[in-house]
Amino acid sequence: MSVRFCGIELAHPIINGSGTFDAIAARRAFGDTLLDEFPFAAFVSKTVTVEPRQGNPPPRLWEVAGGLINSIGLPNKGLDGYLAQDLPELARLPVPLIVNVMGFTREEVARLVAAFAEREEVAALELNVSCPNVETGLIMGADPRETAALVTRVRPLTTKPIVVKLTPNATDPAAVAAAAEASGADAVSLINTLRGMALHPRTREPWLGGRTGGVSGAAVRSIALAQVSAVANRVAIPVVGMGGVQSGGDAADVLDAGATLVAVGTESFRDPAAACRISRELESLDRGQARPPDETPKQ
Amino acid sequence: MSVRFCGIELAHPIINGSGTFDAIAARRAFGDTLLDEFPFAAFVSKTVTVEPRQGNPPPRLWEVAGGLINSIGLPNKGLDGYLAQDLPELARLPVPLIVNVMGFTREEVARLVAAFAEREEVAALELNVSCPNVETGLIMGADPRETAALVTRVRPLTTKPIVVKLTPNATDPAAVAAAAEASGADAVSLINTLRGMALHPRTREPWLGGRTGGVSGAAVRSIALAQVSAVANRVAIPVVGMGGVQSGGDAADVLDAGATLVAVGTESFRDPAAACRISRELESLDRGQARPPDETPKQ
Amino acid sequence: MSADRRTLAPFGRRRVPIVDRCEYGSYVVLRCLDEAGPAPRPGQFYMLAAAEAWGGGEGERPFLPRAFSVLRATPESELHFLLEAVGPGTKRLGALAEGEELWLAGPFGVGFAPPAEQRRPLLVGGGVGIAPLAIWQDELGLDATVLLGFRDAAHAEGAAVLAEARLATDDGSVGHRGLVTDLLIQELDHTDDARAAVYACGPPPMLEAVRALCAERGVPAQLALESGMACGYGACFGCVVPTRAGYVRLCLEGPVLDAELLETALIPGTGHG
Amino acid sequence: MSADRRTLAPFGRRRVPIVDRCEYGSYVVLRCLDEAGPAPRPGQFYMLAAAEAWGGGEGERPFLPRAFSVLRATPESELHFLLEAVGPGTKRLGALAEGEELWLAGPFGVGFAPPAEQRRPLLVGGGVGIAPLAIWQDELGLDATVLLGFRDAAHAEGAAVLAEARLATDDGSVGHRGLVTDLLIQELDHTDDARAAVYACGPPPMLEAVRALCAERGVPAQLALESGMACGYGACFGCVVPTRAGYVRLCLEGPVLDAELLETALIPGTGHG
Ligand SMILES: Cc1cc2nc3c(=O)[nH]c(=O)nc-3n(C[C@H](O)[C@H](O)[C@H](O)COP(=O)(O)OP(=O)(O)OC[C@H]3O[C@@H](n4cnc5c(N)ncnc54)[C@H](O)[C@@H]3O)c2cc1C
Ligand SMILES: Cc1cc2nc3c(=O)[nH]c(=O)nc-3n(C[C@H](O)[C@H](O)[C@H](O)COP(=O)(O)OP(=O)(O)OC[C@H]3O[C@@H](n4cnc5c(N)ncnc54)[C@H](O)[C@@H]3O)c2cc1C
Ligand SMILES: Cc1cc2nc3c(=O)[nH]c(=O)nc-3n(C[C@H](O)[C@H](O)[C@H](O)COP(=O)(O)O)c2cc1C
Ligand SMILES: Cc1cc2nc3c(=O)[nH]c(=O)nc-3n(C[C@H](O)[C@H](O)[C@H](O)COP(=O)(O)O)c2cc1C
Ligand code: FES
Ligand code: FES
Repeated sequence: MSVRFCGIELAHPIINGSGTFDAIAARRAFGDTLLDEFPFAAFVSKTVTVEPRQGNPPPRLWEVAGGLINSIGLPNKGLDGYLAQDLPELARLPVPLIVNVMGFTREEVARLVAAFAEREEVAALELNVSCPNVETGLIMGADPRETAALVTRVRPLTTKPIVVKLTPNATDPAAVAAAAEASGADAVSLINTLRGMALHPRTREPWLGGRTGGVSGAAVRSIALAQVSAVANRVAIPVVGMGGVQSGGDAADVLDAGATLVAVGTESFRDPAAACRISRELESLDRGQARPPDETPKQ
Repeated sequence: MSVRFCGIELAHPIINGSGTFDAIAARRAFGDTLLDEFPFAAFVSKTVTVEPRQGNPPPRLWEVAGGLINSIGLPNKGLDGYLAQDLPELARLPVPLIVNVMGFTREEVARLVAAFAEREEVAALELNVSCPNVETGLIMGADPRETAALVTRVRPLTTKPIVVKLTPNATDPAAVAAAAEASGADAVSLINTLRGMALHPRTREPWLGGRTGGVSGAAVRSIALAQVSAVANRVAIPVVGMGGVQSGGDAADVLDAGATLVAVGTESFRDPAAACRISRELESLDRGQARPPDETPKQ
Repeated sequence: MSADRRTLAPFGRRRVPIVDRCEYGSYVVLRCLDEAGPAPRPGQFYMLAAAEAWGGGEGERPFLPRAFSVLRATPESELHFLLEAVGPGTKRLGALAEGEELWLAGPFGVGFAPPAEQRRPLLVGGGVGIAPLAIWQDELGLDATVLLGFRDAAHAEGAAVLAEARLATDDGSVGHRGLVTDLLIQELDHTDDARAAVYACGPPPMLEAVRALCAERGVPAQLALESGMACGYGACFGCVVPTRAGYVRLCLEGPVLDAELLETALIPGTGHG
Repeated sequence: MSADRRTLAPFGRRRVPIVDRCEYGSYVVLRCLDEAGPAPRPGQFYMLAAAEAWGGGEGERPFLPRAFSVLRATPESELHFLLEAVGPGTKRLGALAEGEELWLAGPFGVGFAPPAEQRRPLLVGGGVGIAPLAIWQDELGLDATVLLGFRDAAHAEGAAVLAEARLATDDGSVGHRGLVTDLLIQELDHTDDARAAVYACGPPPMLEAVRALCAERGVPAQLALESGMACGYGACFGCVVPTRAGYVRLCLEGPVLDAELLETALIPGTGHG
């Protein structure tokens, strides 16, 4: 099941979704056996911003049918804190590290990319473009031109693979993916969470401290699959597919829709070792053979 | 619970989502008791197009976590067939009739609107703008300019209320709603289904005859609520909110998010009389009192 | 015998108790008490869901109710259903115990039409598709010849829900080794084609074989088909099957269709899982 | 007595059988056999889900596992949990019968710290919040004074899971009529503040009253808090509570927090439903 992704050799195609597994915290809860049985073939760290962020006020979670809404608000130690405290710890994980970054202007993103450009602990960078560019007011990852301008700006700063993480809250994610590809991105990943909302059962005000949040989990699985398929049909660069993956069968769907890697997010909340199970199930599916003999394999 | 919507007096705020209840078929299955206990305060008919359509090849359904994907493909008898066969039957329903129409060009939509412009059986028109304009290639309802041009074209053709049914597969549904309002729409309705996909468990090709389809049901509830809220905060015209409503509590959420009416779709498949139950539950919630005394009601 | 093929359903769904559950080899028979409902016609079906814990199974499903032919209806307002666990919905329903409850809507669709005079009914069933033949046999009486096919002995135990059936199994463990259509050919060979009327329900390849066979011989046949259904009462347009007259909603115009209406009984999305 | 406040959890979740279920008034105690797991520390918690039919309830929930303080751990690897049905998750768990199974992950979080020498432990619990006090009493022994508050007599039956508790009920049906904090004030009035250490778990308004009271008197207090949790092991950042040191993940730094760390124990999104 080993797979090559942007020149990086991975033991299997299952990684984590950014922000859905904190390897440092998990080691505090589970101890070092976590490292022996590390569930992901590469580790994607939670979004890092230039400045430290405390994140959104609680409540941050709301359970929905087959999923949840989160308004975590990207808490993180900021670039300096990440470099000083998190990076050394994450570098000790037994798998390649992908650092996910977000900026509120192109220059902020450039600063983040530059900071990791030469770090040998870092295998690749993922750009979280689900937020508005405060200069243009446009969601960076919802508009092909914004995305192109961003990738064009940061591409020259590093030779490391750049993965653009697309937002699903867009009219045409495939057009955004194509713009990222044309501007030099090495891969795209999707989907991030879908905008959702819940009201407080009593006060009738928004329940979440952040008012709205992002929906993930089984509920978004078929929406994610449609977007992964549309994107994979449009671009030649590899795709990291995610959204509601809970089983090896779900992962196989994402791969057959055209993805090279599959990320597991919310399911790790339900089962901390979900990714181990999912890659085991995927392997046992023996996907080549499952095809009827009269059918030529999809590319 | 009676409510006024675009000048139409309705007994309660629960109507059906277009294409999720066929009153003519239901009368064949349930007989005339259907009319005595008619569940909706207004009836929205399935999308009518200029030409007859047989719809997409089966399979047309795929069940997902908390919902389903459909690729029905808008089967209908076409404008002439609708006028001759369906309209007289639907006119006999005990509630106002809203006719939902869709065209593949602005002129087609204009033709449909003109055809109903003077029909006294028709209380209002709903424009389904979830499809691409074949002339521009843009999804009519995903782009504010397209929507504005369409509403501007058809507005002069009728004095009946025009409801624009927005697509959720758009970067900024509230901007589209604002464009519709500015061009003379009397109301907007949302959400239509979210694009989704499933693979055939064995062949790994798309399961649905239409390859992709639209996701509805509980799975989309919180996504719908976020969009209804965003739209209602942006426009002054009334909003018909829908998406995954299964209970009076869900309907109350949609109303508290700013909608004037609530439409029930997929839940009617699980329970043919769901809308009766939902309006009963809504009534018993006694929503005014539920608010804590120290809180001023939301507008 | 009533010639009416459709009993109207009460509007809405109703919550009914399971009064008995028993197993016949690979199958489960659920009996429930439907006091508020009318007597269904043979071939009609109901939409069923467990009243509690419907969902949260494999892939967070089931969500929609599931369609089931009525196996038998008693004068005491009992409705019986025959189930085989093939996925999350049938697994959950099959696990229901006496005293638990169902959501039930129906009866829906049109049932079998009585044979024309002089025609002898031949009932041909495969697997769980034997269900509607039981209630049809109850009405037709024992003149009707019953031919049933199963995969193996565990499935063939289901034959106990009908009387005096001739059996075929794929593995020869019970009755004829081979297909139930072999038995049908034998029967038809011994009958004047002008005196036979075939009623069939079973997996799509079996129905297609029956359809082709009857078309060739000019024997009228009625086929009880399946297709994926969301609502059961014409609301969703999801259950269409292609016919010579275009797509028809199986829940409204079927599930029993005249074989002549079909070019093929192989309906996309059914029985190919 | 072990001074370690955190037992590490085996990585992943495990499927464990329910070996007993019984009711104490409004509460259910589930006992399960966790042979693969270590002994938890008092105050730690587990994430639980029913192994079958988790979901499909009210609003198609539950989806995520639910957090429960361990009520008691036996040398035979039994874990006990005390539940009150307040929503779809607790309803489903409370309906599990002996022989059915749970998905269980944990133990998670940090438990209670032993009292400083010379300090007498006062355990103060409200409602279902009495759960972690039972295992803490098991360890501290009967020197610990236990004060419990309940809504009414049906809830007060839960007090049977601890030994020798003084009770208060809102309606006066059992014990003192009023709040458990009334009892705490009495106790503290009879104790030198320098010799008391308070351990509390219960609804947010009760915890806030305990916090304010202890702050005023300079009595050290540890509060076992609740907040909405998705994962229980620090993965989601969803369970944060505001403290003087900023937001902390309650599943990682708690659920037991030193009262001093808090400006208030009224955590948004908990206990206000
Ligand atoms: C009129 C009628 C009468 C019937 N009578 C009977 C009867 O008497 N007894 C009986 O046992 N059955 C009967 N059926 C069939 C029964 O309704 C189905 O077996 C049942 O719906 C299966 O549900 P499930 O959840 O167990 O399986 P599902 O998982 O829904 O699987 C059923 C098939 O659907 C496909 N599938 C797989 N995953 C999905 C998905 N995510 N969404 C949608 N489809 C999927 C596969 O091809 C699979 O084989 C009848 C059907 C009809 C239409
Ligand atoms: C560390 C810890 C230990 C605990 N120990 C125990 C224990 O020992 N015993 C015990 O009984 N409980 C305990 N709890 C509380 C228990 O976890 C909750 O009561 C449980 O999660 C409720 O789940 P539910 O599905 O029954 O209710 P939910 O419906 O999830 O309701 C719980 C609250 O969440 C809110 N809510 C309503 N709808 C939603 C929604 N859609 N999504 C999210 N929130 C919603 C409401 O405010 C409601 O009151 C503990 C919690 C924590 C964090
Ligand atoms: C609690 C939570 C926190 C998340 N944080 C981040 C984040 O910091 N950066 C990011 O790019 N995506 C973040 N995501 C999105 C996930 O990486 C993933 O794209 C999404 O959850 C869909 O996958 P899933 O359905 O498997 O969870 C977060 C998702 C969740 C549920
Ligand atoms: C089977 C099906 C058919 C539909 N057909 C139409 C249609 O013809 N025209 C339309 O505007 N919306 C159509 N819709 C969308 C619904 O009206 C509604 O917007 C959507 O289903 C969300 O509501 P729900 O979650 O309550 O179903 C259809 C939805 C379903 C599930
Ligand atoms: S099942 Fe919905 S129309 Fe037939
Ligand atoms: S519950 Fe997920 S971080 Fe605490």
